[in-house]
Amino acid sequence: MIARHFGIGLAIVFIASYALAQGMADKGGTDKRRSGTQDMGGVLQKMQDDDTANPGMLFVQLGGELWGKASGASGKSCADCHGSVASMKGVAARYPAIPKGADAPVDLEGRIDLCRTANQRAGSLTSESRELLALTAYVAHQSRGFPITPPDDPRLAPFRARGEKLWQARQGQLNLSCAICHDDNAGKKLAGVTIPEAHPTGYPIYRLEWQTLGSLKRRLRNCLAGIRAEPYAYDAPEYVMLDLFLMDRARGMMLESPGVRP
Amino acid sequence: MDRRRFLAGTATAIGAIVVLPLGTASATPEAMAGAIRKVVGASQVREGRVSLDLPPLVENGSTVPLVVSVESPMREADYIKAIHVFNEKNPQPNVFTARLGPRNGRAVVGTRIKLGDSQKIVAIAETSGGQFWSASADVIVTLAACLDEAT
Amino acid sequence: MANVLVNAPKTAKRGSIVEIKALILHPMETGFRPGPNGRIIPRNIIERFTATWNGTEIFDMEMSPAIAANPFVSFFAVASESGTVGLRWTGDEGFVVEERVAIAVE
Amino acid sequence: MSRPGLLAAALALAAPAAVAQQVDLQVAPQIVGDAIPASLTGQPGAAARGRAIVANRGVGLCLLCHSGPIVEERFQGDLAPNLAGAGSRWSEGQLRLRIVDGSRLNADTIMPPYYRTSGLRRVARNFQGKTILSAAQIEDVVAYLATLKD
Repeated sequence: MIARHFGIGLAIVFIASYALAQGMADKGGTDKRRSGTQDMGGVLQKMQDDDTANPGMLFVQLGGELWGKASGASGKSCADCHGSVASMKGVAARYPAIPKGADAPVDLEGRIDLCRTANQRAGSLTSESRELLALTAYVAHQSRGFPITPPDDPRLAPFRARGEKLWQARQGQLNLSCAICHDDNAGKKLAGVTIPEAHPTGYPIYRLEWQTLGSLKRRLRNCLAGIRAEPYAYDAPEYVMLDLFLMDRARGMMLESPGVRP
Repeated sequence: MDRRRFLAGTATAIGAIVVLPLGTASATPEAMAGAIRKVVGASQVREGRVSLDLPPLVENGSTVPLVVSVESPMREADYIKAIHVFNEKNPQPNVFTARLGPRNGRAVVGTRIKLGDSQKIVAIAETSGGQFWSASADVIVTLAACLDEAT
Repeated sequence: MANVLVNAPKTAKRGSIVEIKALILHPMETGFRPGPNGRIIPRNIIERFTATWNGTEIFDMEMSPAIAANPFVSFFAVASESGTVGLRWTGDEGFVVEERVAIAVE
Repeated sequence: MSRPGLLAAALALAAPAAVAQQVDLQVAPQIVGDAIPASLTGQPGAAARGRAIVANRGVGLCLLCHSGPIVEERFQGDLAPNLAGAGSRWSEGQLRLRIVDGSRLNADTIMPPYYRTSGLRRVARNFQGKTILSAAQIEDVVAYLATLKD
């Protein structure tokens, strides 16, 4: 019974803190946006919130090990330059962003890989590899509870605008756009599954359907396959543009990484 | 969106295990009854003392939390020595068997299971005195386990 | 690259009952699923999870392919004496992982 | 509202690219008003086969968005009108056009075009040049929906 009470207590604390956080983000009290978490059953919400039950935390832990491990020709680890991972607080809430000296935005995975190739002088990590997901989860976890705050960089505007166009564009054999489902029909049932508003609050997410952790890119590819559209190449800039648009659309909402989703 | 195709794939896979020396081709209510009989032998199984905590409706069958709790003093003279869980529609009827004793203090086991479809789950507890108690629960699965989408 | 998350109290009152929760990274491949090439992906599961308290076995669980990927197990134990809780997962393809946590009993 | 020649021309243009449904694409549906009165195959469809197509989420896809009087299929969608009574609301010809290409009646419809291969963007490689359903399948679905009277 102690455990059960503890669990209920945790859930109450979570719901309360969540409501508080959302309330703070919503100064006018009119924000009706819903994180995917709010569309899940209580069981999955509890799984996400309990760090000893959230399977995404296995990857966060693994990311912690990698953080301290020297890699590449530099012989340095992430920790050698950045110190404690606490230095990463709030970072995930600001990505995608344009790195110094570059002229196009990268997502958080891209930024980590850039650090790896340019600074550690190590090999690039493959999309969806355990290492890249683990490091991303470790960094993103530091921003849990932070409001999404896209940077005020005017250079991002055209990329974000292209992301919005992609979001609105019909494609695939089924001739559907992201917006048709996730803007116009969110909250309704697609074959019994509630269509979420698609806010990128929990990435990387532990998706039960995947039975592992995955990135927003993987999630976008799933939707593209669903409407029978050709997925963009793994290194395509379209994913970053969509990410930029979605993060702006979710501005002020709280990060929950690592999220659990059905 | 093309989940049925994968379901069909799963069905083929279930068919394929007929050639494996596993004894059961796929779990059915009958196969589950057979698996339970193997555990309990000729003993009577009574309903009660066991509570099986599963969400009645799950969004995805790949990871379904389950807790079995059994009323027991968990003392040398009287304890739960095993908890068995069965299902009727996965490829095989056995889910897990946990062995416990007085050192546990409490006859409670939690884990997460896969459900290939909406189905009935049965938990059976075996007491140190050789009695069997059971509980069952029906779970509706919106999305079955073992599916995948092209990624 | 085994990865385990164990949750157990660091201290406990003598005679109290504590909960131990453990998560381990493992695909729990059922052996019933076809892969991208249409062939069945070979079974690769954890078959057994065992817990000891100062070397004495206190809990054991036989797993099947129906246990979800990245298995989670929770159980209880009487905090009888200070010591080490040993957790051990064994399975297909020679999988063996051991983890220890210390619990101080006051 | 109806531009029958355009759809026919579009389908004819798309035909050479098609493989699986090539035969179907030689069919040029004739739109009259808000309907395609004639069967795409020249034959009536079979309602029982149509029901199976509607019920199959990987083939007809219908129950992903619509609910319908198919009791054995749980978890039906609610994005789109219930299929019950479709046969009272629409004639066979009206149903046929709504399935073939509902955008001919409402450019903003979310109903996918089941019998069109032109004007689609970024179609996945394995579906390129193919229609969602064949002409014969559409006739079966039309025959089934026509039986759904209130």
